[in-house]
Amino acid sequence: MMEDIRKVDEQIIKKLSEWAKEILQKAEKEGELYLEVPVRSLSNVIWDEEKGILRMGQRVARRSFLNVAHAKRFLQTIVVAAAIKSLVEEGVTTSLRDVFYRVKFTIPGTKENVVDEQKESDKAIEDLETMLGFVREEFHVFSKGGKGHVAGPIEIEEHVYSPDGKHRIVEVDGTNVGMGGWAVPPIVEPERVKIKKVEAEFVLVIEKSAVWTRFHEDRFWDDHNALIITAEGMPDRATRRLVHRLHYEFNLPVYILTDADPWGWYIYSVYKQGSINLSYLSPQLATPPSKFLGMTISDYFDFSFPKTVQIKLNEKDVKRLRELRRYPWFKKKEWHQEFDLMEKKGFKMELEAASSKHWRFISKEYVPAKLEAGKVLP
Amino acid sequence: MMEDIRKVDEQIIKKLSEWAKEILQKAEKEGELYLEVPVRSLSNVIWDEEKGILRMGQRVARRSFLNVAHAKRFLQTIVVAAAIKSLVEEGVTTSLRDVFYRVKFTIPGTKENVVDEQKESDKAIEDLETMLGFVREEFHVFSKGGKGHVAGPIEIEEHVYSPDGKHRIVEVDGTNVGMGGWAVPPIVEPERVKIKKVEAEFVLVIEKSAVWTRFHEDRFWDDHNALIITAEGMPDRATRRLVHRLHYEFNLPVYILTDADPWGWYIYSVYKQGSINLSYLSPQLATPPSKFLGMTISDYFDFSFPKTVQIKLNEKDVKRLRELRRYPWFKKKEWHQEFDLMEKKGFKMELEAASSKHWRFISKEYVPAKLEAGKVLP
Amino acid sequence: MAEEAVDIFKEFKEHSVAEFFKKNRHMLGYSGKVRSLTTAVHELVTNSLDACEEAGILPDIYVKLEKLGDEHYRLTVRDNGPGIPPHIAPKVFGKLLAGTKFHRMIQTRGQQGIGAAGVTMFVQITTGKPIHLKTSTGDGTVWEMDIMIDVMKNEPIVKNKTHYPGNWRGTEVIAEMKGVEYNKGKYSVYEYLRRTAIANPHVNIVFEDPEGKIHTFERSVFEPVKIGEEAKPHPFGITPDDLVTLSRMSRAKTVGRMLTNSLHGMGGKAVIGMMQVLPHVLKKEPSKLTWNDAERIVATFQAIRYLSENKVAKKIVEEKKEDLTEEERLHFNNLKKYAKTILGEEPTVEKVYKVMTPLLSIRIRGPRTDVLVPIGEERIRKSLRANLQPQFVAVVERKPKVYSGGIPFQVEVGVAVGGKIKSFELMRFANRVPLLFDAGGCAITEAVRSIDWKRYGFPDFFSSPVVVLINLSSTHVPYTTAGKQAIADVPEVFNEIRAALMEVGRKLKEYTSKVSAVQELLQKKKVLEHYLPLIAKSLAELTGEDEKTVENLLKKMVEERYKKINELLAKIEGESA
Amino acid sequence: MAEEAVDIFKEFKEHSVAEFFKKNRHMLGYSGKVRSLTTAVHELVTNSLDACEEAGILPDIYVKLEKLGDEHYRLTVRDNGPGIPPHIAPKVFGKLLAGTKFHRMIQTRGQQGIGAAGVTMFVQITTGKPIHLKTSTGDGTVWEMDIMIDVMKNEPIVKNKTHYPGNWRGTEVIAEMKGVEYNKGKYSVYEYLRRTAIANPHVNIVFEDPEGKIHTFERSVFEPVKIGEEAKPHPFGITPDDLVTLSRMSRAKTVGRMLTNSLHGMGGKAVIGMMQVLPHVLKKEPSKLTWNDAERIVATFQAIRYLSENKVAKKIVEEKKEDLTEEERLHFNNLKKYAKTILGEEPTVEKVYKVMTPLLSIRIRGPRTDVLVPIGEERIRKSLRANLQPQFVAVVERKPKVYSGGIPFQVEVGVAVGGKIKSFELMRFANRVPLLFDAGGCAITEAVRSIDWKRYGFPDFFSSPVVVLINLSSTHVPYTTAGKQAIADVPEVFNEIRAALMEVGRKLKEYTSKVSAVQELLQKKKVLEHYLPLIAKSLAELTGEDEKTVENLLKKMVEERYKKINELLAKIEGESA
Repeated sequence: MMEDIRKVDEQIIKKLSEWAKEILQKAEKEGELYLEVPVRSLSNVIWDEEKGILRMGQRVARRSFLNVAHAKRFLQTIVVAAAIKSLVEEGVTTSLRDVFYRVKFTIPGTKENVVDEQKESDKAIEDLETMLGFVREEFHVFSKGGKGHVAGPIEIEEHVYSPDGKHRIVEVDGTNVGMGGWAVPPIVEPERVKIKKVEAEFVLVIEKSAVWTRFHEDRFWDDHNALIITAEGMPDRATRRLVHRLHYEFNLPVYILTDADPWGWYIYSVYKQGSINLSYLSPQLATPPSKFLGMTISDYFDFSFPKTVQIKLNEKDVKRLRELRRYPWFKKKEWHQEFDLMEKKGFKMELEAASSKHWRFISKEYVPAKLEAGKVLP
Repeated sequence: MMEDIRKVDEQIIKKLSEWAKEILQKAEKEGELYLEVPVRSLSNVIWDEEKGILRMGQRVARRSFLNVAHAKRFLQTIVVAAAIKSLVEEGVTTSLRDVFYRVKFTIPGTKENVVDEQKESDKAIEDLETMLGFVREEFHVFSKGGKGHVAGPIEIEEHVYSPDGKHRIVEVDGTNVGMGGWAVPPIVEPERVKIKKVEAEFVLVIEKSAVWTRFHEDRFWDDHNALIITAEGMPDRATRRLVHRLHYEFNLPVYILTDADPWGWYIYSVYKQGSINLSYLSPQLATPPSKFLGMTISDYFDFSFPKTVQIKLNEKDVKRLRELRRYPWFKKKEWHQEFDLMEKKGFKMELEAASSKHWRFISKEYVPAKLEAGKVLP
Repeated sequence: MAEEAVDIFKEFKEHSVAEFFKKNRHMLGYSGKVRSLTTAVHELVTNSLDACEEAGILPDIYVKLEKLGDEHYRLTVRDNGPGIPPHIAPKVFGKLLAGTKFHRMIQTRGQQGIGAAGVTMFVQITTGKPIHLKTSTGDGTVWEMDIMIDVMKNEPIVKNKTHYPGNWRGTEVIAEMKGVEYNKGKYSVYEYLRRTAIANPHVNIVFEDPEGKIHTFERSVFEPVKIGEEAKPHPFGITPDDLVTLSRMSRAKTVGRMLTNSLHGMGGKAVIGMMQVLPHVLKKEPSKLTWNDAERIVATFQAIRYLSENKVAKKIVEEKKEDLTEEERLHFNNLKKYAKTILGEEPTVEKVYKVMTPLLSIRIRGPRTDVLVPIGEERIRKSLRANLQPQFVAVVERKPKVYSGGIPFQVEVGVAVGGKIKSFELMRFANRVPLLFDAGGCAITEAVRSIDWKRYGFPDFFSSPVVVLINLSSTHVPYTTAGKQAIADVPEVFNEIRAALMEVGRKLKEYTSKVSAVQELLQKKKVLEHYLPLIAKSLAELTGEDEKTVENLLKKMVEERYKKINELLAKIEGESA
Repeated sequence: MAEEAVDIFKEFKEHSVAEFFKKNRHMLGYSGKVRSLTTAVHELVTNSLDACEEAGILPDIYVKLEKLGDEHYRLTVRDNGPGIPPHIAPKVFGKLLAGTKFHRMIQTRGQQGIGAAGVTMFVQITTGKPIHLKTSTGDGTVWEMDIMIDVMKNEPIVKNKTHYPGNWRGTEVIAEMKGVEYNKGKYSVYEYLRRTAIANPHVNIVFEDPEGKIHTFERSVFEPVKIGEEAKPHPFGITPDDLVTLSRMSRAKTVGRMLTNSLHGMGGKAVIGMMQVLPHVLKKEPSKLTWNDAERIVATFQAIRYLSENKVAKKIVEEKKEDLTEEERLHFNNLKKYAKTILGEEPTVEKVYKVMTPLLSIRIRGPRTDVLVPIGEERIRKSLRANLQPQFVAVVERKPKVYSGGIPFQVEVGVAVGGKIKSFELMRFANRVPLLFDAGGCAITEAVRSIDWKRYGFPDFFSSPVVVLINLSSTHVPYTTAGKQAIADVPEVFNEIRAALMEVGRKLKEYTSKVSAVQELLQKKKVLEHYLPLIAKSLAELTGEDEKTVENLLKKMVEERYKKINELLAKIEGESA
């Protein structure tokens, strides 16, 4: 199986070399040393209605070494590219922070560093992702340790790769995991995580890990033949990628369960459409057919929650709510009714609010009732 | 095996009832309705030099219902106690936030809620822990989903308990885990997590999960016959409890690896001595014989790190450093030399700084060299 | 090249004070359209009040403003005062620096003999017209006349002087002005009169504004204000120049006699004491007093003051101490300086003690403070209550103090809170005259700002519904400018105002905390009663006991604990009334 | 009960202006120990400078301060001026409000005839001594005398008057004072003289301080300052009172003639024009001019001004417009007000136009501004360079302007930046006299604060090494008080100072941006050269090409791109020099 990884690695090394050669060739011909970087700023983010995703547009910016305003970023991109090459050649997987330290050295003959802040090396990596058409994970770079946890009827083969060649294959049975579930690794590209078999009928993504524990303890995955996934708040790329793969490789419907607040709903939109900063990765990360299971402010009334669970909207909430209203993928009647209701009523509500009724209300009554009634938002 | 859990549950229910009866009996006798709560504030935290832990002192505060200043907390403690009783009776495991919502209801006949902020119900639970002599986890209450990750030669039986009676036993082999390792569950009490076998010779606790991934990918646990554990920064109770159990049940030496900064060193002290707010739990959570492996500012010079990895101390760092100096358990020559060095040099350094040398420097050179030389701090 | 000095000085001329003030009318408060009008009203009303008080009359003041055109008004001020003798009147209104008050150490509102003539000057330069005066001393004859000023000579020009029999007493001035404007803002005539009424509750003021609306500020106190007596200068505040001036006018036989006659607080004993130190000087004829003599007398006074105010200095003289601590050395050196002036030579240690010893036993009475005429604690309280209808009033009248060694002054502070008061207002007064302008540069404002009002229960004092009245009484108010709108930052005065404010602050604090303590106690029991049923229910759940039984047990305990509260409440409420 | 008016007024007295200012010496600047000393120096130095300038002499001023004791100093001020005729000297130093300047509209530093006698008064009341004067007009005789003031009469007392032959010209005053203190702070004599030297680069000042240290401020300009000529009042600033006063002194046959003789800018043509409107008034004898006549003349002047400054108003009169827009209606109403005063009755539309039409063609020349004596742009530049040794100096001398319709004034601003200047300093001057005190309440300070200096390249102006010099020249400087330390907030003056500051700001901006542009360009190439080797190395690693080859390729590109830069730099540097 290790050939899969090697194959990807070789492609990357070859691509890096070709790309650099092209830069030099153009320099000789045109007298200009430059990169052409697809623009990732908001102005070049497109809402692709048909595909239902946020994606990067066609605009490309020329970043010229001879323009002093661009020179530093030009330098950073080239130095980071060389670092990536060594990383892939050595077969090492590492974090963005490690890459930052690798390139945070003093430019010889000056008192200036190549980079001073991690966001500079991060941006260089993003530039390389978009210019070369690979994702960062294929460069062997991740952000932090994985955030995700999974339980339910799924069988997985993790190909655990080692720079020294001692590769391992680990079998995971999602119905035979402990209270913590299967820890989603930071990279879930197919060459590392093979999904062997999925018997589940749908995926339930739960915003908060404590609530996920409730569903796990209550064997929701068994009762409902489902996969339950959490990534504790804003999901990391790996969890989003995994949900994406589960949907597109196994046709599993995806339901998302978050707090009834603008932040929770924004998390839903990240799973579904992708985030604005990572729009260039939406084709790999987003799962547009996801449905929103809850919670909504309508649920507050439908399920007669007590008044004490209300949390007053703060200024930030109201601001974020206004932003949500403007997102094209939220331009749906059902959602705008919910936005209006929240703004009018002026409160939000957390998933744990369900415990105000009884300890297992959320897993035993609320979610089953919503699923049965098909009361989901698009 | 489930009997273990049931036994604990029955003890708790009995104890709660006895405790409440005693309150009423005293009320009739003394004309005063009160609790006697061990004081958890800093003034009652004692540094037990002999045991090498922070622990709670003997001071007890009387919290009287008739004193209006105490009345609300009295009420909260009693109401939370009743909620805990129902939780244990139903056999449900849940989070602090859920408990909060459970008791956040309006006091009948008023416009006031029993609690408005989670910290109020949290404090009530802490009061009950100290008054009743159980830990929160035995009350079936955890804070968040688990933070910890483990890999290495260990065999574990997770007893996954279900309110509906469908208990499962999950076998975990720490040498056969994926990139994410074994996800430490939020509760690791012996009635839930049985450690069957440990072949490792020591435990290496790593502050940051991204760095932990480096050690995992490099099969450090294999090369050095060790358990590698991370809890991503400040450890949760479960990870600390697990490290504690590994040391005391299996005599494993514990080494801690953190950033060379006051915050990292504080994390070391939390694993080792316990934290001030949770001093009453130190006997269950702390592992005083832990040793500090790195990083230190001395290491910066011993290993000739480049100047670029230095991060200037900020005001908060300097303040925290001064606090560390005052902690009795840091009153050791070796530590004060390090404190002096850091203050004099005025910089700190992260674990990822090792990548400035080469990608695998930390796992292949730095940590092995430190272990071999026995260059640890007490 | 160089012009001859003779040419330069050929245009050398002498000028009258009237000419000076005509060029510098802003120095008299005539700057700005609104302010000029208020200044004119102020000068006339002030004169009326001073005259009534000197005559022991309860003042009735009538002020009328008529709008004649754009920035063109006619002002009428009428009083029921003693009237002005017809031969004096022209100088009062037609000559600057002429008056009864300038040379006397007496607390009156006006002090400089400029006010009334200043109005005439202003009328004249804006309209070219005289002022019209009608006055009678109540002797059966009413006098009317028009008065202008001959600016070049600073002398009055009187026209249309008539008299006729009449049974009226008082003074009425009609003054037409241009370049002025009336509004109802915080610098207006209205505000000026309102504040005058507040600080002078014995005065009745009727104001007819340009729209014909009549505003009446009725008196709430029916006793006239006693007039301040003339005070002699106090030895501790006297300068050599003052002594020399005094000596030239004195009819006493010796300087010693002159001191007892002309200075306040100097008994025969004091002079006898001083005789031991300055025998030659005190025996001189006053007319022979030299500047040097005067300096020696002043140094003697200062040494007496130093010894009486300073215990350490007193002790070292009493003991004739030789070995001095550092602190004592400091005081000794000060005494040595006085001794040097007194003796006219650098003194030995022995001589210092020799000079100082007789001074130890000399007692000079403090400045006369009965010359001050404060509003009075009770009058302030009545006035604030009547005019502002507040919820609470606290008043502090401080004991008279002295600044610059000899000038007596006294601070009164009244604070009214809540009730019909809706916002913060600081009302500054000097000798009961409102200070409307230059609030920013005034020591009163500074003092109010310098207080930490949070300590007295006002987290945001300057946004609270509070009126602060501060009146500074003095025989010589230390104004910052001739416009007399701001008090200069004299440390003694500033500190005294602060002390008064802190004292009134403590009264405020006492009140506010009493009120809140009562409310708090009432609240407490209610809280327990609210919590009780839920605690009973939870305890029942935990123990399995009967809920009602538990609840009754708890109720009994609460009743027992709070049974004395009601009596307590009643008592505290009684106190705060 | 009520005291008789006769009793009250029995103490009625008249007082001299000297008595007044003795009581109110703070109004003349004698308050505070440091300030009093500076005030005395100021008065004497000012008199010296004015005298020298009037005589066309390059001033040499010698100032000496000797400490005689605690708060006791002797001040000597000596000049090489024209001297004072011996019969005039006593009045100059011994009588308040006597002088050459008060009545004239001429720009001199002193204006009120108080300064010199004020020093005598202060000396006298603090030490009881006279001032000592030595003066000679250069006629071979030197006069010396002691002068005091008889305060009650405001008349000089001269003693020890002597004269002897001598070949010296100038004036020397020796004044002994008590209750004063010397230090070297920002209110000190030292600072006063330093600033005087900066604003008067034609003056040589030698100052011997109490420690015997000699400070010399040498002249950097060797031409004497021309003396400002006396200006006649301008019609647009005249008041009815002024006209009436003028008419009483005028020797002209008719009021019309009086106007051309006594007012500035009034030609015969203008009077002929006004004749059509006010024939009777202008033909009167001046002595018969009534207040009402004066008001009509003033209204006519104001209407002329309005028509000349306001295009819309002019147009409606020219066209005798009947249908008016809202804006035009506004202007018409203003004209109507003037017409009403001129005609003495409410005018019809027709009459308004009839009165206004002849006024359209009347031209009154702007106020004479050649009476102002600014420091001068070049002199300010030289002085700032010589005294402060800065890196850069920008100076703006604005054209003379007029405030209150007729008083000419002129603003000069000099800003010096960097070099030996280490911190921010604002130096305020009025007619070249430094204003040290009351900075907070001064329109100059306000104006400097009101500027958004960020716009001119100074993110933190008041912490920058900048000296701002502002001099306001005027025949009548609008001081806030008699202390003459702060300029009043006259809108025309304030706006003009702001305009000057903004103008100087633009010069600063131009300079600073030029400097930084040059530096920026020099920097850019360096940056690329620094980055180049590392980029070459990384590209070599990525492509496998030879590192040196890649580096040379890149170097060539950079050289190509920046080859024109050097020429560009040279050019810009040339411009900024």
